[in-house]
Amino acid sequence: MSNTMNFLKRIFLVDILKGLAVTFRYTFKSVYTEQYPKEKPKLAERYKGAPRLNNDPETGETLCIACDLCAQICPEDLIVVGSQRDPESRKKVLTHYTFDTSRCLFCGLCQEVCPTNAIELTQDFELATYSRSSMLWDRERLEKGWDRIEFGKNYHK
Amino acid sequence: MSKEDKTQPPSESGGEKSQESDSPESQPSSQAGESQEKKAKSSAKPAEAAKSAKTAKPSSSAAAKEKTDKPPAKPARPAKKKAPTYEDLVDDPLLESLQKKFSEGILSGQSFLDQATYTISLEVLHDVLLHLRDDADSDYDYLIDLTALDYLGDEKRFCVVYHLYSHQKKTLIRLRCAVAEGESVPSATSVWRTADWMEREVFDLFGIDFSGHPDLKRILLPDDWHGYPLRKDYDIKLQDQVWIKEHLQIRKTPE
Amino acid sequence: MLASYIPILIFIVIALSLPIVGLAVGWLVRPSKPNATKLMPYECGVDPESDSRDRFSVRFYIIAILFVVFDVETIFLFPWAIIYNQLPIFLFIEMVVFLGILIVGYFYVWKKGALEWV
Amino acid sequence: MNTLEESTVLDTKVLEMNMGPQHPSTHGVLRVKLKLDGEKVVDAECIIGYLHRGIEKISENRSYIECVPYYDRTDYIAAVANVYGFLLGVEKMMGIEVPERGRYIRIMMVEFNRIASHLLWLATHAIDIGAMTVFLYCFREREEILKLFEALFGARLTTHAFRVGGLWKDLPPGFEQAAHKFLDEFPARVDEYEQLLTHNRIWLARTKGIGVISGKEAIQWGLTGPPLRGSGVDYDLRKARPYGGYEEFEFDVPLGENGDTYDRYVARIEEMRQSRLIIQQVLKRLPGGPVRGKAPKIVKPPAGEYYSGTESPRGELGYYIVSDGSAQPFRVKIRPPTFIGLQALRRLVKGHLMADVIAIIGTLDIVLGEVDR
Amino acid sequence: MIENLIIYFLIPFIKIGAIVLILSGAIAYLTLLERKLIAHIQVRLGPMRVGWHGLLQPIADGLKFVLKEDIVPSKADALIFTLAPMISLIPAFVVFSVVPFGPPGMFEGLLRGILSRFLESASVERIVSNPIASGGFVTDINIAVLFVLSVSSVGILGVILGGWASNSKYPLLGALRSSAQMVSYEVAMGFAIISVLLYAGSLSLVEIVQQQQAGGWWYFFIQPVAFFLLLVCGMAETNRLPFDLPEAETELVGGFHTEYSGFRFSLFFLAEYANMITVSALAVTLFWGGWLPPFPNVPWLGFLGIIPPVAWFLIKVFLILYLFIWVRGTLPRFRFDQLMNYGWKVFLPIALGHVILYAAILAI
Repeated sequence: MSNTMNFLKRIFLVDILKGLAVTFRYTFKSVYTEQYPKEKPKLAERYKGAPRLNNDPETGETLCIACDLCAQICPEDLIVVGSQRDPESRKKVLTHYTFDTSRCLFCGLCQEVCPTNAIELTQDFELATYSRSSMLWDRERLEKGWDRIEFGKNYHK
Repeated sequence: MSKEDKTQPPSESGGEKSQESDSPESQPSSQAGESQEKKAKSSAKPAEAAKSAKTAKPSSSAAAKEKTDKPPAKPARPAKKKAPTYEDLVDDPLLESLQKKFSEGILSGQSFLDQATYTISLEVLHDVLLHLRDDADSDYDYLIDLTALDYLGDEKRFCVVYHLYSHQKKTLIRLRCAVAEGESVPSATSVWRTADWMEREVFDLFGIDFSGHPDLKRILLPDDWHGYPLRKDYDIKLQDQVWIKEHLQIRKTPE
Repeated sequence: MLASYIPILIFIVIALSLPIVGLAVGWLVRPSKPNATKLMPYECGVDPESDSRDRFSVRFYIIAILFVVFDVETIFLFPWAIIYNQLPIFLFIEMVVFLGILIVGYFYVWKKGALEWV
Repeated sequence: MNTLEESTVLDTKVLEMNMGPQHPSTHGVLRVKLKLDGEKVVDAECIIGYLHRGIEKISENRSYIECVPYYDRTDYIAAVANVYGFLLGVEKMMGIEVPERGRYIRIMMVEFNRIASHLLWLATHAIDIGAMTVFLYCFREREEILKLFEALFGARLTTHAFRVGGLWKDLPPGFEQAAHKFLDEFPARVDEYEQLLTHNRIWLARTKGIGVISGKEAIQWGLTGPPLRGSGVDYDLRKARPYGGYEEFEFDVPLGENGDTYDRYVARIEEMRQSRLIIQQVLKRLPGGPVRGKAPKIVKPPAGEYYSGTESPRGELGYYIVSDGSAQPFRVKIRPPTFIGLQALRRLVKGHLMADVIAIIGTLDIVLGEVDR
Repeated sequence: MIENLIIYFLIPFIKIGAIVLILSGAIAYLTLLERKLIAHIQVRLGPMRVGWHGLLQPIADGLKFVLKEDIVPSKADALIFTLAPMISLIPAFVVFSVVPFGPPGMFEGLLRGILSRFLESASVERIVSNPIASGGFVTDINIAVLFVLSVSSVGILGVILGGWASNSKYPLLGALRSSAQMVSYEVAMGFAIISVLLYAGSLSLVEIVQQQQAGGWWYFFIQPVAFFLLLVCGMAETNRLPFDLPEAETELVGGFHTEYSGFRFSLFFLAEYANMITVSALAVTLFWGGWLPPFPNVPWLGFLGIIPPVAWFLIKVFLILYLFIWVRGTLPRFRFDQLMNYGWKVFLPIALGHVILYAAILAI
C-alpha cells in the first residue's frame, strides 16, 4: 500500500508540487526587505557603532578625566589620550583624544571601563569614507559627531 | 601615543601607529594597575616569559603563584579559594600501565584541574601513541588536538602537546613531550589521519620537524615565508618584511 | 512553395544586423583599458597552471554517437507521423517493428553502460 | 590513474583546475586544487591560509580580557559560541563562578547562535546545490536572531558576547518576548525548508550517497560535530563532557546512519529543533539575579594549563590555554573544528563529480576565518 | 511583380521589424519579470531604484551592457569569441519567423484598408488572400516544426563555440556540458512533438493550431504527458534551473559565459531569454492551441472570443514563462550525470512509450 502510494507520489511529482506550493504562497506575502538608505534600520540601544566623546550636558565640559583606562584596555591600542596636569587644581586635563576607527573591533571594552561614561559607542554605523586618513577621528569629531558633508554628498543624513 | 611611548618595548600595536605619531606630545598618562602589568610583562619578554613558563611546567607545582586578589565567586558556595595546582596522579591505571610498558619513557603523570597530563620522552613517543590507540584498555581513538609550546631558554625548547580522547572510556588525556630545537618528532599521521594538518601547522608556526610526515610543508603561511611566528623569539612586529613588501605591495611597513 | 522562405531570409539578415550594430556602437562608446591581469583566463583568481586545451576525457563521444542514432530515428518518424491518419494499422505495425529494433538497441546500450556518464 | 590512461588508445590527460579562492561556492577563500578526469575528481588538494591573521600569536600579546574580541573573528558565523569556550576555560582556571542567570543566558545565546549558524549553513548549502530560495528564507530567520544579538550584545556578527564572569549587561527589556516570538514561529519555518528540500527528489539525488564516511573513519579524520554525528557517532560535547550547565537541560543528539551528505543535513536540521527546545527550557527556568559574577579586574589565571572544549555549531571547538601566571596567556591554542575537519575533504570527494565537491564543502560547513585563524 | 514584392518583402519586413522590436522589449522585461517574481517568492523586493518599482531597470541594464568594457581574454580565439554569441542569438530570433501569433487572415481588413489606397482592387485581393501577407505570422512553411527544432539546435553551437573559444577551463566544461545536455534532451523532445504530429498530421504550426480548433480540444488535454515532456526538455534546452548546468554559477562560476563581458555577454543573455520565449511559444502552439481561446467550439464559452487571438497567445506564453520562473525559484539543481540519466533513462523511454501508446490508440 505505502509502496504504491510512494510510487504514485513519485509519478505525480508530489514532492516537487509541495515545494512549488510553498514558493507560490510566498509570492504574495509581504516582503521582508528594508530599503536601506531610504528606510533607516532601527538599531538596538546598545549598538556599538561610531565612537563619541561625551560632554557634560549642563556645563559643556568634557566628561573625560584622562584616566587612560580606555587606551589601556583597547585590544588594538587605537585610542590615544593626551592629558596635561593643570598647575592650579593639580587635576589632569584632556588635551587631545584620537580614535582610529580603521582598526576598531567595536568590542566596546573602552566604554565598559570608562568610569565617567565619556567614551561611548553610539548607534551611528555609517562609517565608510573615501580615505584612510579620515578614519582617524580626533577629539573634535568625536565630540561633535561625524560631519559627512566633507565628502561632498550629504547622502546619509 | 607619544613618541617616548613608542620607543618602549613592543606593545601589541601594529604598524599603523605611525599615523598617530604626529599627534601632539602627551603627558605620560596615569597607569592603571592592569596596564602596568601589561607593559611590564611585555618588556620582560621573551626571557621572563620563558622563565615563568618554565615554572608552570608540571614538574614544579610549588611555583604556582598564590593569588591574593581573587575573591571567592559566591560566598555561599564552598569556595575554591586555593588556586589550582598540578597534582601527581595517584592510582591512575593508565599511568601504571604506561610505566609498566615504557618504564623510563614516562617521565611523570600529573593532573591540573582534573585533566591528566603525562610527560613522555621523545624516544618512546611514537610507541606510546600507538599503544594508546590500539591497546584495548586505553583505546584513545581520537586525537583532539596536537600543538606545541615554546619554552624559550630551556634546554629542550619545545614541547609538543597531544590531546587524546577515548570515545569508549569518554576520557580526555594530555601528553607532553619535550623536544629540543632541531630534533624531529615522529609523525602521528600513521596513528591518526587527522594529525596530518595539525603537524603541518606546528611545522609552519613553530618549525618543528615531524619525521615520517607524508607532506610536511607550510599550511597557513605562504611557502616562501621566513621564520616561525609562534616561537617566542619571533616578534609580532618583526614578521617577514621582505615577503610583505614583495607580495602585498605595502610600501610603508611597520618599523 | 519556396517563396515562403524569403521572409525567413529577411529575418536572418535583420537578426544579424542587430548584434553587429550593437557591437559597433559599443565599440565606439565603451572604454578599453586592457591589462595583463584582466586578460588572464579566469581560474578563481589563481594563475592557470595548465592549458585548457589539453586533451581530457569528457565521455562525450558515446553520447554524441547515440544522439546521432536516435536523432535519425526521430527524423524518420516525422514523415511517418504526418501521414499516420491515412493508414493507421499498417503504419502502426511498421512503426512497431522499426521502433522495436531501436528499443532493443537502446536496452543493449543501456545494459552495456554506455548511458552512464561517470 | 596514469596507468589506466596509458592503456587506452585515446589517451586523455587529467585536467588540473583551481576551485577557489575566488569561487562562489568555496565559502570564502578556500582553494581546492582539483584533478579532474572528465568531471570526475581524481584528487583534491586544499590550499588554505588566505585568511590567516595569526590570532594565536596576537593572543600571546594581549591580556586575557583583550583576547576575547579576537576569538569572535575566528569563526565569525558563530562568534557567541566561540567566545564561550575560551571564557569557560579562563573561569575554570581562576575558579570564578558565574551566577545562575548569567549561565542560563549564556547557554541560551549560544544555542541561538547555533541556530543562526546552522541557518547560514543551510542557506549556503542549499544555494550551492541550486535552491536559491531557501537561501533567502534562512537569512530572514537568521536576521531575527541577529536582531536579538544586537539587542543584547550591541553587535550582530562579531558580538563580543561574554565577559569573564558572565555577561556585559542583563537582557534588555522585551528580549524574552522577542525570543518567544521567534521560537514559536521557527518550527513552521523549518518545515518549509524541509518541504523545499528534504523530500525533493533532486535534493535527495544530490545529497544521498555523497561523501560517505563511516563513523570509525570520521573519528580517524578528526571530524566532529554534525559531520561526525551524521556518521552515527554519538559524540556531542554538551553530553560527553558537559560544560557550563548543559547537563541541566534535556535535549537529544540527532544521529545519522549512513554518514552521507544527506545525513549530515538532517542532523543539522534536527539540531536546530533541539536548540530551540533548549532555549525554551532556559526561558522557562530563567532565574533572577545578577548576570555577572565577581571577577577581578585583572584576569590572571594561575600557572597551569587547561583544555576547554565546547560544542560549537561546527563541532568540537577547543581552547588549550597555557598560563604562566601573568595577565597575558603564555599560549592559547585554538582547536578549530573545521580546520581539522576540512582535511577529510580530500578523502570525501575522491571519485565523486565536480558538482559533489561543492555539496561536500557545503556539508562540512567550513568557515575560513576559523580554518585559517 | 509589385504584389510579390509587397507580399514577400515589404509586409514581412514590417512584421519582422515589429517582432524584433517587441521581442527585444519582451526579453528585456522578461528579465525584470524574473527578477521581480523571484524576489517576491523570496520575500524580497527586487530592483526598486531605477524607475517606479524598477521599471526602467532593463534599460539601465542595456545601457550598462553597451557601455561596459568588453574584454577578450588574451588566450582566446578572438574571431570565434565574437561570433559565438551572435550564433547563439540569431537562431533564437529567427525561430519566430514561423511561430503563429494569430490566425491566418488576421490582418486582412487592415491590409485591405491601407493597400486599396495605392493599388487596384485585383492586386489588393491577391495580396490579401496570401496567408503570408495577411496572417498573424511572418511566414508559414510546411516543415515549421522541423525548422524550429533545427534552428534552435544551431543556437547551442554558439554556446559550445563560446566556451571553447574562451580557452579557459570553466567555460570549456560549461560548453561540454551544454552540448551533451542539448544532445540528450533533443531526442526526447523530438518524440514528444511526434506524439502531437500523430494527431495533427502536419508540420506546419499554423495547421497544427487549426487542427486543435477543428478537434475542439487543445492537445494539452489529450496528451498532458507529452506537454510535460516538452516543457522539461525545453527547460533543459534553454538551460533553465533545475537544468542550468552549463552555467551553474555555484559550480562553474558562469559556465560558458564566464569570460564574456559587456555587450557580448548581453547577446548570450538575450539569447537565453529569447529561447525561453521560443520554447513557451512552441509549447503554446503545439499544446495550448496557439491563439485559440479555451474550448473554441463550446458555444457558451464564445464570450472568450472578446479577447483578441494575439492576446490569448501572449497570455498563454506568459503563463508558461511564469511557470519557468516559478520552478527556478523552487528547485535545486541536478548534477550533471543525473541530468544525463534523466534524459536518457527516464524521459527517452517515456517519450518513446508515449508515441507508441498514442499511435496504438489512434490505430484502434
